Amino acid sequence: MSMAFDILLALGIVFTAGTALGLRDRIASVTGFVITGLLIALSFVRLGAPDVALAEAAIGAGLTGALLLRSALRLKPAEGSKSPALQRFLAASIATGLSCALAWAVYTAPGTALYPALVSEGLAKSGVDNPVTAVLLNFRVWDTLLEIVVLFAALVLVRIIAPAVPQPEALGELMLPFMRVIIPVCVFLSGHLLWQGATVPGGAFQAGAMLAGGFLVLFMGGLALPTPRVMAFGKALALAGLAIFALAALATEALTGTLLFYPDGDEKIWIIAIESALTLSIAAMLYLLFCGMPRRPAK
Amino acid sequence: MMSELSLIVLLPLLAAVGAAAMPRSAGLWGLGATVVTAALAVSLALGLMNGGGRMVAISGMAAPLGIRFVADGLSVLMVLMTSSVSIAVALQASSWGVWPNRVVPERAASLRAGFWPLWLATMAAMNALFLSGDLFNIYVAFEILGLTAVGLTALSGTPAALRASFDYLSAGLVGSLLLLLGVAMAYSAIGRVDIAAVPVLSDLVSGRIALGLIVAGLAVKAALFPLHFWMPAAHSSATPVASALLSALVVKAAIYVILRLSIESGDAMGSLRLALALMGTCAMFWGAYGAIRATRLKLLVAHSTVAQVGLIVMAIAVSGETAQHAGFWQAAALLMVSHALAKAAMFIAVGRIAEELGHDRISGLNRDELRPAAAEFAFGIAAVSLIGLPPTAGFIGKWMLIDGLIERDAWIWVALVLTGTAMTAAYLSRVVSRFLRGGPHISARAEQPAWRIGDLAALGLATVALLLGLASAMPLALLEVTVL
Amino acid sequence: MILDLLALGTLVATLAALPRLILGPTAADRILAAQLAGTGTVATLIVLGTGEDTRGLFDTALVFAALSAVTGLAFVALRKARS
Amino acid sequence: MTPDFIYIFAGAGLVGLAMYRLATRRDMLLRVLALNFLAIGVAMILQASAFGETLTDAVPQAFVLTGIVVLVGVTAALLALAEQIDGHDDE
Amino acid sequence: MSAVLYVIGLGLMTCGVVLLLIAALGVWSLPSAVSRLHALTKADSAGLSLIALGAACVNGRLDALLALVLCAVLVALSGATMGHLIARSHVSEDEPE
Repeated sequence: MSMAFDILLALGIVFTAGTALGLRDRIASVTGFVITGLLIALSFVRLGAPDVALAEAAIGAGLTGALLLRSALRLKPAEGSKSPALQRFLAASIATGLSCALAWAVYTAPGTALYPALVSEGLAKSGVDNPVTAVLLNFRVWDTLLEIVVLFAALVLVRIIAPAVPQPEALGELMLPFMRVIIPVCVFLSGHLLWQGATVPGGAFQAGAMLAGGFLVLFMGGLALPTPRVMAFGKALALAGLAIFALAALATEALTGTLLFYPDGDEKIWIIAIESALTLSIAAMLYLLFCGMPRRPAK
Repeated sequence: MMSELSLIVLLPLLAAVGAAAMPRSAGLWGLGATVVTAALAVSLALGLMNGGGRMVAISGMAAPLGIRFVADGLSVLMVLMTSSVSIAVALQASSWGVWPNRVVPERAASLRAGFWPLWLATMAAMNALFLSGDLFNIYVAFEILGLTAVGLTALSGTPAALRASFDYLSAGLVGSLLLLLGVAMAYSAIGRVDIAAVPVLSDLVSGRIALGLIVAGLAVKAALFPLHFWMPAAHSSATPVASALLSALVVKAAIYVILRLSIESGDAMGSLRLALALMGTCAMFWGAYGAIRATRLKLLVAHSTVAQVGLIVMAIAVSGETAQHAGFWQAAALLMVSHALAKAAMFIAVGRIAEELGHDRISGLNRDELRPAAAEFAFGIAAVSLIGLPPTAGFIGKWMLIDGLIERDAWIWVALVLTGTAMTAAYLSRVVSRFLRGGPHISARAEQPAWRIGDLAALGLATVALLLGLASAMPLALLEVTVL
Repeated sequence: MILDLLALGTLVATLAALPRLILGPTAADRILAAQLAGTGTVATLIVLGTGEDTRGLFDTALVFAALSAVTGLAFVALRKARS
Repeated sequence: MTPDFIYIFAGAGLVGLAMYRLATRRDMLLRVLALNFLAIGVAMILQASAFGETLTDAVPQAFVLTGIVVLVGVTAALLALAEQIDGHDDE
Repeated sequence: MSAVLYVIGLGLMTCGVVLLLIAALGVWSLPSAVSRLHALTKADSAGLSLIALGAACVNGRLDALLALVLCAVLVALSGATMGHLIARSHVSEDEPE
């Protein structure tokens, strides 16, 4: 029975993705993308990865969806030009071949599980109980540091390109009660995810995305518009998180002699401190990526 | 205490944050970090020469679960290459103003505010990538690099640059996603993704597919023919400083990883090597053809990068059994360094020439009012190094390559390399011959253009490329250093 | 067993948004389809989570529910930008 | 048959679809969408090969999480570029 | 006691799923956008509330109850708000594409 669920979900994902990429209407494509994102998040749950499902729902479907919608509303309608039949045929055959080869290769791969034993071995000394958080914030925290740099680079790039700042229109009096509920819930959930990330699914990325979602709702409701003060504050938060992370890395090396090796016994404090800084920083970065960073902020 | 390994990554990174936070003093942050990082790189190299290669487990977690810094001769040579180019580029970029309280034109101020954070982040990402001993970590570093490199392209702000940036970023994303797909395949094949797993991968069918995908992704990033379509537009529409960095350094990151994989996998990737060698050869000719036909100087130099990337990749691909033919990959490494120096010199020189002339049309280089000056001279030396004439580093690299090929009786490849060299000489002489032409068409009132800091940067780089040939024993000795 | 069936039912309800997405005809219909899919996903998560011992999936459902409005809000708030 | 098997196919299908659209469409927004689907397909393959009956490997989960965060940054940059290019076309 | 709760819970969840399916059917087949909107927002929220309530009965844990109630409230609230906003924007839009 649950097999039927998985098959239906997998078919739904591929079909929705095909629809999203095939429709001419931009809003329809983006909406299709959002729905696919939700289904994908479900599939991650089925694959036993609730941490990833959380992130995909919050970032993949939620924030990327909002970003895409912003651009879909702003860009000129798509031109109806079609590629020549031969090109389409070639592309289709190559793509099909690639898909089949991939599926075959992964399916027949021997699949030796090397990491789980290592992870559970290191978990006791990692300072947290959630293995994903342990990997992200302890065993392979160097990846995470570089990942924040990716967001930083995206931010600098968006600042250089300086796209127009979106101007939300007034949404009427019904928005206020809605925001009164949703904003506290977002903030509460963000803190909850951050705190519980040490033991069960959750962590800095999900918490940051949640907080950014709250910011976006505020923004759509006409509050938290990118005024100079908000921008300066957001920029300071965004940069501070990365700076704190990098300085913490150097501090660990000064203390223990090894880069990002937390002092013995204090792992949890270091991880929570870094995660808290990251949550705020990620939220600010995502907000700024959505609003753009005008050289001259909006009035 | 903190080691050079972490500092050469984290210092530029922190400086990038500082430069982004304080745009007015971005130049100070940038110059300071560049100089200090270069000093750290030199001290790292000296330490390596004396004490051998180093391996550091980050977070104290051993591979394969943890990530390692691997500092051997090759990676440190790449770090040195980055530092030396970045010093010259930093010199040139300091013309946008360094001191925070000095008034500069608005355009210079905005270029400065954009350039330094991007460049410092690029430097951090490149150093992280060169030192990394983990494939997934390399993927993340590539994503930083992809974004910052696009930022450097978009810096000039023209519509053409923006369009090129979009193509660059989407092509780069496809490249890194192919890389990620390869990493995913590697994981599903053998359950680990550190570089030490590469020999294991090359023994399995699914592992070879993984390596093929990784190399395909890298080929997009390195602008290897026929996946170079995004590159000439991106490199020629950027500001000169950015072009120098993109052409000289950023493509090298991908080539470095190809070289690293080739060394690690030993003799196992037969068909992949052949494909790379063929792509490299085609790139050599296609790039040269593009350069011969180019009407603008910047486009010529950009197409020349396509050709040179082809040559280097070919040198990597033909290396075969590494144990017996260490000369091949050392030749490839040397060619990478010499190309980096020469190409950076060339782009900066072209920037200076275009600045004096107001355009960069090749047909318009026979100018009446200006005498050839330092920039032209630097371009000439760089051209000599690219062609591979003695005594430049380019010559030593090509010599080692051809020597090894002759030893293996691989005459076809020798012929191809020599033809490629002849074509390089042909398209570069289109430019150099115009510089050399003195005589009556230069009017009596012609003036020597004033010295700018860019001339110094270009000349410095070109001179280093020249001297590196004389002192090529040093990089070769460094390349011998391995991690025990 | 019943839970499996129920999960299948909620998944069908989620996927039922697709015809509306394809047919449209207006943008409002499409946003509506996304809204339906969002609710369906939350429902599916709750049903899946009922069968498990932990509360984890209910938290996931909560995150979905809180963020399901962001895209729709972006649509209504930024609609004017289309010229 | 276990769920991972089904999702491997779904992931491979997503990769193929995205590649096809990247090769046949010029529209910038659609290209961004296709790139996102490509990334999701890769993530799904990675995640599916991490699946275990008793316990899902945590390391690929961390990889996918990293990939998702990286992707939103790149997407934001691509969209900003697309909007700016579109704006220039008007003038 | 818990067996009774379990059965009640399953019953509630089944009702909820049926309601959701009806909502889906309505979105599929109703003729105009406004009628679809009304069908969706009401049946949707009601269905989800029932499912959440049922799940709380089956699961029987207090902290789960909190999350589930919050979930139902959020969906109902955002459903109502979005329904209102979309309807408003649809009326002012007047451009069936």
